[in-house]
Amino acid sequence: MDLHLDHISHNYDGTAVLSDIHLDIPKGQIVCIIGPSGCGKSTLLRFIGGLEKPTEGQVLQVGNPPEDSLNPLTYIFQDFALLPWRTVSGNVSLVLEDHGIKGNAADAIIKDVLARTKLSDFADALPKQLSGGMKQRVAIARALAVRPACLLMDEPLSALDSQTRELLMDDLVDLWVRENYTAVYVTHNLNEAVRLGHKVVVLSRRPGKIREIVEIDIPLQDRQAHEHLLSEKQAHLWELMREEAMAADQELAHV
Amino acid sequence: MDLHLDHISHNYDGTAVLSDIHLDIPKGQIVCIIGPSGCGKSTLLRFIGGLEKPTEGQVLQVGNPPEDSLNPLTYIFQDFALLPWRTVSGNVSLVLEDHGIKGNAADAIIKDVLARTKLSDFADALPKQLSGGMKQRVAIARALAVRPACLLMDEPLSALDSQTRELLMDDLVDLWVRENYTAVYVTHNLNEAVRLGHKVVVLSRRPGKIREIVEIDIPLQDRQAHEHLLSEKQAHLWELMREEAMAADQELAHV
Amino acid sequence: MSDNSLTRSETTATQPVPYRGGGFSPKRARWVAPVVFVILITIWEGGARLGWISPIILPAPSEALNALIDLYNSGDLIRHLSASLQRLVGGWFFGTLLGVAFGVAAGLFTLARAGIVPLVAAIFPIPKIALLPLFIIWFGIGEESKIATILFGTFFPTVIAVYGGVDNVDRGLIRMGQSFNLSWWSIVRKIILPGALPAMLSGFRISASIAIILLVAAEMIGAEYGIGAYILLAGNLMAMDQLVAGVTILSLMGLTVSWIIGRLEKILLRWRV
Amino acid sequence: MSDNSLTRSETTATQPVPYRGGGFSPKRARWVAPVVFVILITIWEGGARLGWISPIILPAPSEALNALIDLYNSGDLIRHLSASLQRLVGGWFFGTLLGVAFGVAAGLFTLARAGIVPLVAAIFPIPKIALLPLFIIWFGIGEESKIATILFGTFFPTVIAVYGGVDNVDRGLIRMGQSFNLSWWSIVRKIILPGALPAMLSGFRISASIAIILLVAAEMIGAEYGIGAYILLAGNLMAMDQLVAGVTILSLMGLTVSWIIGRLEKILLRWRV
Amino acid sequence: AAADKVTIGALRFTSHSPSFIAVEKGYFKEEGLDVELKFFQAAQPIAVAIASGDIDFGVTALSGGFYNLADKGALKVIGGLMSEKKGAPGNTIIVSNKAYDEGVKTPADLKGRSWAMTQQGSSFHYMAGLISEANGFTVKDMQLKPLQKVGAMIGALKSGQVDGMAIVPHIASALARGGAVKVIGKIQDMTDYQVTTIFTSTKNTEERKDVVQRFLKAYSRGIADYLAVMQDQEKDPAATEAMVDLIHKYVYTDRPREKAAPSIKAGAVYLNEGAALDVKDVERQLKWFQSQKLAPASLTVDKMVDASFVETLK
Ligand SMILES: Nc1ncnc2c1ncn2[C@@H]1O[C@H](COP(=O)(O)OP(=O)(O)OP(=O)(O)O)[C@@H](O)[C@H]1O
Ligand SMILES: Nc1ncnc2c1ncn2[C@@H]1O[C@H](COP(=O)(O)OP(=O)(O)OP(=O)(O)O)[C@@H](O)[C@H]1O
Ligand SMILES: [Mg+2]
Ligand SMILES: [Mg+2]
Repeated sequence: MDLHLDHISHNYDGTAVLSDIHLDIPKGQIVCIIGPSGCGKSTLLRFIGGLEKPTEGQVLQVGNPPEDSLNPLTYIFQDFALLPWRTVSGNVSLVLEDHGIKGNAADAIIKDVLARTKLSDFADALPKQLSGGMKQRVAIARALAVRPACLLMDEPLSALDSQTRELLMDDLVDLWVRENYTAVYVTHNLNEAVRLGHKVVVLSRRPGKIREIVEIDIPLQDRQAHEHLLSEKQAHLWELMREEAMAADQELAHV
Repeated sequence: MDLHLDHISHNYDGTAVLSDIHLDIPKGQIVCIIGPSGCGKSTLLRFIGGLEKPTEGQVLQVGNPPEDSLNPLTYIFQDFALLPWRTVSGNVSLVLEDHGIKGNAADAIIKDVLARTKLSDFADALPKQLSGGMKQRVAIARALAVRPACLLMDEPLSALDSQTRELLMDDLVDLWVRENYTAVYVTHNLNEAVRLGHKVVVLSRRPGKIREIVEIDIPLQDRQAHEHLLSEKQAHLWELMREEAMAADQELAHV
Repeated sequence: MSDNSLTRSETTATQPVPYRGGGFSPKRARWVAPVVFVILITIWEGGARLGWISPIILPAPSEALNALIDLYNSGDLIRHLSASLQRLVGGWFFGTLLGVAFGVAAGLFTLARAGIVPLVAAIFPIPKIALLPLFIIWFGIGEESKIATILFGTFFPTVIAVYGGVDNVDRGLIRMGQSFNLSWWSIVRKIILPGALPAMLSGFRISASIAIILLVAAEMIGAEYGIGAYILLAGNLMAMDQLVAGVTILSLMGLTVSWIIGRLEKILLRWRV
Repeated sequence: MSDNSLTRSETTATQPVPYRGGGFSPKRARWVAPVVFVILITIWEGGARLGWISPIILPAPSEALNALIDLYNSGDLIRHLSASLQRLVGGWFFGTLLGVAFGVAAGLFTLARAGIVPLVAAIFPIPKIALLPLFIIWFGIGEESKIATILFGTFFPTVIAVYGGVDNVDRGLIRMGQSFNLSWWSIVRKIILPGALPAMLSGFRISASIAIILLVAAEMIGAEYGIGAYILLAGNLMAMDQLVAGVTILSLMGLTVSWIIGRLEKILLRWRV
Repeated sequence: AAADKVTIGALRFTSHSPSFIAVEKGYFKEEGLDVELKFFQAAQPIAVAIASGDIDFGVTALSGGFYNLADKGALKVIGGLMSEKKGAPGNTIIVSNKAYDEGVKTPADLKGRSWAMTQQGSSFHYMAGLISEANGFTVKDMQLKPLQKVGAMIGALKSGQVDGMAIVPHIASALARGGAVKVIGKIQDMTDYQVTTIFTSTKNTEERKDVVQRFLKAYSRGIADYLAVMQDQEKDPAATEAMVDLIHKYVYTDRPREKAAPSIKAGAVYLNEGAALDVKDVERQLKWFQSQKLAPASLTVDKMVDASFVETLK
């Protein structure tokens, strides 16, 4: 199943937030979206997952999602969005219950996804006992449990410290190498974008327009070895972004 | 004025947090402290600034602070610690009022520090109207207003997105080049450490011990040009840290 | 699944992603409240006129309105109101003053907290009407006992709100103040008090409501004038129209106070996100 | 400045950095509360014995204790307590049930909110004693009117607490639920209600206190037994020892309820940071 | 036939003794009435409860609330009970020591003085009216202090915060004996006064006439027993003690018998034989309340009283 963003524009109460976004998200690729604060990245991701509707244009899914996918479009949130009153396994089972998967069937899935995210030992821990990195791993486990056709990630690592980020990025790469998932990955961090993205979409400052789409052809698993090339890509992206970022940073919020 | 950490150990309610930290912080240098979560970095910084007392050992100031320094040891906090009910200039004047600096004298200082942090246009804005980067700039302006002998920074950039972080790091470098301040800079981010530190102190996981002190001889202003060398230093630091970071990340919090 | 081929007419199924957001965020709808009130009052009036609601049970709103107009015309409304307002303001002011002082102390000092908090917990739940006989003996039957009743009623919730507020002041800001060598008094004045202001204001909202509720209890003791005395007399005479009129006045007083505090919050807490 | 040369004896001044932290964080001191109570009661008893406090003004604690013992020995204590507890539990339970239902509705639906919130704001500040004549006529003089008084008193604060709690449920969690295609009812049950639980429990704390306070008012209406009736009678007879004994029982009831809710919070809100 | 069920609203006062006697001695049962006593803390709710149909009979002083309910057609006075009659025990006027020292020695001196009462429109308020009218001033010349409760009134008088009040004789004499207050007169010296009346719902007077009749018959027997024993307690000490025992089942129950007995004995007041009603005085009271705007102007004696059940006093 591919996704196709068909000339999407949006405004909130008259303020234009996104303008004419036209984009393909092919199966099996990670598409990174970068752009300065407030340019509409999160909004765009909400459109893709059907949580909100754009003023103009639409998001199309091309082809049917795999039969066994319980929730084709699945989010991973920046703040993890775990239910603090449920244990790790309870948080995973939450998303299975509504599909009528309970008891042994659920246990099997939960066991599997916790193992894949190295959380087997923490099935009964409450979120408050976990470090940030572990919490995000739980969120990933929960997402894997519904066998998504496409992962929608909104700055999944930005609430983590840089060492944990480093570790989780490796996990995401490993996972992709094994499972070849499709993903839209919103981030502020150019380093993450060049480490994870097959395609990096650069948005301009609000109203967000597509400024450039940078393709990175190096296979994910080999990127550590091509540090120099990645540095160059990153420097190029920073060139594109620098002024926009400065301008966005100097804006007074209207509160 | 140099600072000298004299065999500092500490425990909280019986849990050892820091163990035998012996360290010199020479005038005019930026000393970065890195280490996994919970290893006692923030605690150590609180000792240096006199906000808390270690169970053993002491922090000594060697030599007198400059005459004109209002507050020799001055913090910059991760969460900015701005009074939300005061404007930008009000937040700066807060730290002058108790030294009896008011009226024109205060205005002159405030004008000066806001200009140095590129905030002149925002003197009357409230914190809630500012982006994270600007808020941290206000905190820096406030710190500069008391002419510190040594800046104590606890992950000053970690609440910011990576683009803003990039911009502020440049600001800190510029400032150091102009003013040659002394600083202790606690961070999780190895990239920040190699970009800003003259000395990088690597702490082990809790109880924090000094594992290694890495010196970086390249002048701050030239570091961008020595990307490769920095990458190497960073990779070395990551080697030192990786396992500790993983172990720290997997620990269950006792809450 | 669906085969409506859109812009890209291929053999593969193409369809918009399903929408599943929205909801769970009630909007403001300012028009509803007046409509609800008008409907309720109309039903009530109609019910009374058609005899569905017996006049012993509830007078028609129009009768209550007449009672209110009578009260106004007799000139007593002003006398009742001013008597009650003086007691309210006096009791509330001193209760608040004391409450803030004790609350700040409980928020700052270990000993004060350990002493004040359990005392408040023990005394707060005592109904003030139960204490009226004591109040008569302690404070007499003049204005003092009425003011004391209201003072007593406002003191305790204020203490609770204020020490909660002080507790919730970001310790990071206090540490910041210390790190800049601010004096203890500067920290209290410039950081703790403004930081506790939101909690204090919402405490005032509660204490003012309680003060209004206690008017009736306070004016049980030898009050000739006052909205509470008016309500008591009406209840006593089984004059339901006057009772409803008096209760309406209390209710309006509550709304007014809440509006005033709302304005204050808008102005004083402009800095809040 | 100081020249005490420490480990490194040089000519430059070497001194520890000045300490400027600490304070502003009252600790728990469990021993203080009992001590305060003991001291207060001792002073009170001593004052009464030495004649500083006239027995008309305040009876000695020992007299109040005697009254309490008399009450217990007469067997009436159990009768009063059980009568009051039945009313409390009944009124509080139904008031809470209704309050939670209306509060959740106000927290979720635009129309419900716009209708309920202003009504609550208008009716909450009405003192329940003013409404007693109405309650008698509506609910008679049996248990119904007493339970209704307490129900009425608990309903409004519960509505306010619950809709505030629902409002404060992290919208991110709700959006998460929607993004996993949870049904509306699942979201309410598994996300909104547990998320609002902390606010609900602290609302229960308030509503339970109010229920206890209202016991006296409720038992003004034709109650033969009940702690409130006992206090009223004591007030009527100016029997200060019994009055203080009755008030002490109410106060203990308040402390018990607050302790129970504290336990509940510990158990049900284990997940809180 | 099954007994008719009736409920009586009662207060735990000695003046309600006829109800207790009639219950205990089975007079109601003999009339085929299955009586339930329902106890209240105050008289006003009894009137409300009768208006709402929760109970059938009550005894109360005529107060503002009663007039209002009567005006709505809910209640009817059907008999008289306690009366102020020269020579019989009755409400006593007492003043604080302070006021006494300042020269308040007769009821006439109460002009300009403060007067404690429970509430406006209560019988205490009316007594202030009686005093003032009998002494050539009006009630406006007294400072009336509503204090809600008799206990609060006594407290305020003892501590000198109010100057005067009226109270049942046994409490007055107990207080005077303790030296806390001074007795300066009796209400009965002013005028005759029908203090309390027996009343029921209008519906009962219309639809259950014979139940009302039987009730009053049994009640009168209770009154007669009470008067026979308690008006002259020395005559038959054994009967007196038995009567005290009976009453103690209902009044001062929380005190032991020996502490309660003196109060019960001292509290014997005068009750109208045969529950006779002083309609003239009821009319006088109504007029006074109406003049004070404490009773609705539209109310008339005919609307309020159903005098067909008992004898009326001249
Ligand atoms: N529900 C909403 N109602 C009104 N305005 C909104 C809403 N959500 C977002 N906005 C505004 O739309 C703009 C884009 O918001 P969005 O969160 O998509 O930006 P973003 O690119 O994700 O920013 P960031 O990098 O800070 O996360 C912002 O100006 C924001 O204030
Ligand atoms: N006031 C305190 N009382 C008790 N324990 C504390 C206190 N402050 C910190 N600790 C504990 O001491 C240890 C070190 O804390 P500290 O905040 O110094 O770590 P850190 O290195 O700054 O961690 P991070 O990287 O997460 O900021 C932690 O285990 C923490 O839980
Ligand atoms: Mg975003
Ligand atoms: Mg830290």
